[in-house]
Amino acid sequence: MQRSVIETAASLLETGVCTRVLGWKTGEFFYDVTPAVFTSAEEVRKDMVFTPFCGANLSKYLIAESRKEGKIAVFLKPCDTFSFVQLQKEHRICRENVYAVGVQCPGMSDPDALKALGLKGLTGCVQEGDTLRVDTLYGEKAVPLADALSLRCRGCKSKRLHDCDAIIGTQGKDLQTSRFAQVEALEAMTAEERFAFWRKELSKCIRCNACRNVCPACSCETCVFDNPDSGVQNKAAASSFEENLFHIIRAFHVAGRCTDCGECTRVCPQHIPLHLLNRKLIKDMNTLYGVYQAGADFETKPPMLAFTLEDPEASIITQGRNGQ
Amino acid sequence: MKTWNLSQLDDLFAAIAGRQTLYIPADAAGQPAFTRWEPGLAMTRALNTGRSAKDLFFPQVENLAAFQISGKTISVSPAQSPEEDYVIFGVRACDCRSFDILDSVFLAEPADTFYQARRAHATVITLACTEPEETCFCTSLGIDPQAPGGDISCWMAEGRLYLQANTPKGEALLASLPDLGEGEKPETNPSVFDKLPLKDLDFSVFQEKPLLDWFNSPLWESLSQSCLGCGSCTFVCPTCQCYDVRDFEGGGTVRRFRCWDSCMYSDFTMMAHGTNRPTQKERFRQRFLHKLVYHPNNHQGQIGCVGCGRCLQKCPISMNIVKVAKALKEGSV
Amino acid sequence: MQVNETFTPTIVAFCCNWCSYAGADLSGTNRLQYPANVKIIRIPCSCRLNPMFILRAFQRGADGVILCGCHPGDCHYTTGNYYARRRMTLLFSLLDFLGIERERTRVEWVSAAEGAKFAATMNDFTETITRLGPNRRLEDLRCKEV
Amino acid sequence: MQRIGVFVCWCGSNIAATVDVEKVARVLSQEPGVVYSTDYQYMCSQAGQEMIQEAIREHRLTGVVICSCSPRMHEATFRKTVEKAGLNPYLLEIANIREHCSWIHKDKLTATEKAVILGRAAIAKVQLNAPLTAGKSPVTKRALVIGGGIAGIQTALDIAEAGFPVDIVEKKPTIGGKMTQIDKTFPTLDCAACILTPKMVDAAQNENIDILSYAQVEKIQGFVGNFTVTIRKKARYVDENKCTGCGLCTEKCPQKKIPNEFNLGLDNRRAIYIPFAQAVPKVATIDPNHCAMLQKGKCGVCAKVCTAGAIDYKQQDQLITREYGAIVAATGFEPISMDKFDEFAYSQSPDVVTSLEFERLMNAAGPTGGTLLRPSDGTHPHTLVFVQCVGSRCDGGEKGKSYCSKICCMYTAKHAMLTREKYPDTEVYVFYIDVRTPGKSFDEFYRRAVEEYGVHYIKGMVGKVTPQDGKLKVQASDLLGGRQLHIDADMVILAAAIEPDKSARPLATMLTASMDTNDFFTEAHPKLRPVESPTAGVFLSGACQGPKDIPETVAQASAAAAKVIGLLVKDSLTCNPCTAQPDELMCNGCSSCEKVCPYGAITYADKPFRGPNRTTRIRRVAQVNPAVCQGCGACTVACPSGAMDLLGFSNKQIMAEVDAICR
Repeated sequence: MQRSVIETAASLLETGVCTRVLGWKTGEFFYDVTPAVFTSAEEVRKDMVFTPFCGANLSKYLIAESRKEGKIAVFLKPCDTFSFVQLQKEHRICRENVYAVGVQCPGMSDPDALKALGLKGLTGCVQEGDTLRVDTLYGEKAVPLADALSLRCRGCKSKRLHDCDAIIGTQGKDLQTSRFAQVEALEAMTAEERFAFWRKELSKCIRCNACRNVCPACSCETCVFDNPDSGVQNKAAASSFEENLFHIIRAFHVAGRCTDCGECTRVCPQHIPLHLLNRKLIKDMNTLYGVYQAGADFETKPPMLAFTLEDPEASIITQGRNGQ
Repeated sequence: MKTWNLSQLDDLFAAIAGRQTLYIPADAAGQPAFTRWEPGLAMTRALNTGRSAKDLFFPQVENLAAFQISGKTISVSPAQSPEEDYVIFGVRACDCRSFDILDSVFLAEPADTFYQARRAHATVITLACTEPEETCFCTSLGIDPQAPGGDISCWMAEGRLYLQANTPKGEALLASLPDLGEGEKPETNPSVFDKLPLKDLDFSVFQEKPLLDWFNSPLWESLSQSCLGCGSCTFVCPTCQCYDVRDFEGGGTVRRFRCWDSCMYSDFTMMAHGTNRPTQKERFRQRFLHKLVYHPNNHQGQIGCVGCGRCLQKCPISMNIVKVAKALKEGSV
Repeated sequence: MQVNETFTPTIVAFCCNWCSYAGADLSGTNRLQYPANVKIIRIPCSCRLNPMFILRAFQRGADGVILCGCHPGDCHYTTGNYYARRRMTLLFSLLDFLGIERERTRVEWVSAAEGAKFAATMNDFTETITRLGPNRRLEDLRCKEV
Repeated sequence: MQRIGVFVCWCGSNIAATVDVEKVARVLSQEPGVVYSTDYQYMCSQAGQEMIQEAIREHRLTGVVICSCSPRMHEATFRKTVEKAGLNPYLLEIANIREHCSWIHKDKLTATEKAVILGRAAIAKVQLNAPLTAGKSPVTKRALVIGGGIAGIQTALDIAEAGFPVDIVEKKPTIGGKMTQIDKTFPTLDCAACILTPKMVDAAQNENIDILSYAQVEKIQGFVGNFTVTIRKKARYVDENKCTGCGLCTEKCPQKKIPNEFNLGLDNRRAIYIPFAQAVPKVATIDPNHCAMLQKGKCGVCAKVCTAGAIDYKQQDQLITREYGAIVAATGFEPISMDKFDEFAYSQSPDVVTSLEFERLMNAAGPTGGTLLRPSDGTHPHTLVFVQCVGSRCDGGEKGKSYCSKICCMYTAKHAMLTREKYPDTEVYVFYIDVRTPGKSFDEFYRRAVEEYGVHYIKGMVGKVTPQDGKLKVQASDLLGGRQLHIDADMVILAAAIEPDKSARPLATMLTASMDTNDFFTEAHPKLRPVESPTAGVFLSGACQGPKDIPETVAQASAAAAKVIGLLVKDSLTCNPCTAQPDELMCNGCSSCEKVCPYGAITYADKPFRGPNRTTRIRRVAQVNPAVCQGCGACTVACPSGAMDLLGFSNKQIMAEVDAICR
């Protein structure tokens, strides 16, 4: 896979299909790849990688990159293509300047997942079938690939590549997953338990804005939280209320636009499961207004910008629906 | 050297907490952080906390003053500086060095009274490292992770904790703990430090060339290209010290507080005319040149980085000071 | 400290200009009583209600927030309340998910002719909030007196 | 610095009996920004208003708060008051301390406390009020009527009579619509053509009316008072100005076997045709799909016989762009397709017909010259079965419509009655779910059909119709008799449900007018504004808004015309200044706001913005047309970046009120 990604990228540049390639660049370690724009086949062959640690969703970079001169080729995993389509739906990407290469994805691994398994001092990693052989400062460890998977990949919703000009690997299908299991588990708790759960999680928030800045849906010119005229501007969560406010409003603003790519949770330095807030809203919208997947097509109206005469009343929530 | 049985660490914590407030690195919702010790709170097994120890001297949010508004009259009440003594246990050598860097900024005249008060009231107990992560590079910044410093240095070896007071404050604290035993810590030779992949980083080159050479490097464009402009590197960094002062209008009371700010943010030092660092390239360059060039230039060569490796672990796009320093160095050859 | 018997909640009622505000006027015209804790804010349409306003109210000390608008199908702007319905449903669900008491928020459709319904709704809502006690989970302590 | 004046009204004892008005004025005088605060018996009285005006001048007030009755009562009054004193009328806020306070509370302490809080909220809001100016937009004094049926004709005639030019766009070669195909009208049984065709001629001859037949609307831009519409006039290959309508060409054309739409395919027409004798305009049209000359380049008979030289095989579609102040949708209805109703054997037997086809079979100008004959063999039918509600009042399912088509009960009674009258030897059965006859002389009409004409009305539905041995075996249930019926019928007539014309949906999109789930246009208010669309400047005429009969259609058509005239007599429109306003610097151009705007007030433009380092960035940003925006605020919440705000009810203003109340 890695070889065909690199060769495709190099040949796109060599044949002049594009002038730039947006991909992943190797780092100091096996896992710390950085999104990067490559302008020559040499650079691509030298530094570009496609490994199970290329979690970063590159679609958001296209907002700026697709407005520059010349065509840019971009490598997108299935879940990234949902963001790609959604951003186009919101007129944020100049599609004609983009050559989209879909890359089938085996599921991405995460150094944090390895560390959660108790591994320390990660220095190398080789994949052998379903096993990762991880070199550490304290010796070699074998880890089942499934255990190294990034949290978001454990509930992969689709392997389908949307709106690509070329595909590496095979076109995939939508998957039946239990991605709402954790949401359901929380719903089954009492309000007090849920409050305690979220207080514990959200009180970790340091308002670094990584979740917001990585989020393809959070692509506002100026976020309301940065806008001194919005009345809600704040730079730090100066009280527990503000910790809640930021994440409630963010979830609400991306409702119907969030493709559930899971980047927010991946990048959170404090390991807050932020995606659960978005998933909760996705689950609600699916149940209340019909199944909708943001970025799955160009036509369907997002549920928050639509209605039916028969929509349930808000009392379905306030008078108790989630069981008591 | 004082010593204590590690299996009874809780009793030592209880003894300290009986005299002063004690903070130890503990897991909170899966994330290690300096936490106020209470009976039952266990020390984290992680090497270091997610946020650095600077939080205890320079918290993310700190009230500076309050204004009461009643009708058309306003009364001002300044916030109280902390007056209570407290102990921080388990600070690693890297974080301990970061206090020197913060001191050089906050304690320079005019001293930041809030920071000063917290520093004065704190006793820092450091803890030597034995199991570094691959992202650790304090050794290449002249820090010895096995001789961590602070008011009291600690080592854990062969089931015992060894404590060595480095300052009068440290001695006073140890003296107040009469149950400590005496003993000499065994010599250890953890060869793992020699295997650290980043042990040979060399930052000296940044003082050897003129500032403008670094400033005008064409590499900033590509290095900053994928930066998201979030503040995670800044906020986990033990040496970042920028803050913003803001007012919160909460009805009858206006509270003036300061909170961390990040030079990576697009509205950092926003002025009436706009911002002087219009794109992420300038912001990105500011952060790294501040650590590598500006701070050392102004502080006798002291590099504004302690090699804790937090930014290596936390950056969403894995761009960090190591990559920047290496690229600049290579690019300058 | 406030005890429940003497607890008088602060309640914010957002009312659309065309139906519910007029309904509230009518309950005044008919001298139908409801507690003084309820304070009405006039907005042009229920769809003007930004979730931020609700959170703001809780932050500043409200114990309950209710939105009143035209009945579905009767919106002065034809479709506003349909959007409001979806938005509030999802917001309330999200608040519930965060463990905020779900009874603290409510949506009620009140027409300009339903003065009695307006008063009854406010009486019932106030009673619910009084029973629930002060808002603790979404309060901002900085808004309290020093 | 703000200089706010507070005026607390006693409203006689209405407020003062339960609210300590003096205290309210005193407490509010301590609020930041308040420089003057007073109370008075009747603020709305002339003396009260003068007091306010004087205070504005004397204290150089920048904002006024009046604590009084509901703003729904006197906001407009007080706006004028402050305006006369030189203050912008939108720098005024009302605190409703009567309906929302003094009238609902008994305890004076409580009510006073609440009045103070309501006053504070109004002060907090007025601090943030900005002077607003209602804009003006000019009105193009010309109307467009889309659809040339009886609804469109009536609307156009009424507008034209009032002196305004009006264009009718009709997609068919002639105006007249469905009514031209109808034989007699209920309940008076007068001939449809006799009452319609004079109106068609009137329309053609009225110098204020321009009929664009065989034409379609392609594009609509603009807003109330200022629409720009592009109309495609299809090539009819006949010069309308030269054609005399003599009809010679339609007799000589060799292409004879083309189903005649006007008679619903019950007979044939030529490739060049005039739909019917009274067509307006009475000019021939070439059907390009069947014309040998246009298809194969061989023939040219019509050109040879045309003495006027009107035939033009090279004619092209013509695009006409015109400006209008108002647009009326009058797109009418169509009977639904019978494809999904196999149980009635519509597609199997030509003797199963729809009611509209039956109209043609009874019509003197129809394919049979007015003699009722079975389409299959041309024989005289003896037993006729009428089935009502075919596709109407269907629950769920995709087969039919959930609504009642309204007209079927009456026209079926008419058909049954006319059949029995003309052919007393027939047996006529009508199967119905309910007979609905609300309307002037309607029930009497239906009862005559039953009582005087002996029509067999049977409550129940027909289950199946099977063609067999030249007969139609009708299986039905008689619900009142509690039995199954088997009738050997000669003809079965289906009262097909009606639905909006297919052209309505794309038109609604162009108009940004809303539609209901059945594709009927939605009214601005179902009771109070039934002939207006929620989109300003767009009006509804006839069955495009919902099923209706001819008198109702004509009534609504005239009502729509009255609304249009009311608009066109104005030289300019005053806009509501409390409109949405995007901050272009914040706008992402994501289109969320546009999607929730019920008025189509939001468009997008690519605009250059200054980027960092002296660069220029082209960005897509929302633009609100203040003449169209009604100020509901739906867009302000849909906007994730908070770029869209509502003047007069801005985010900050509402939050300031919240803060003041919760303090």
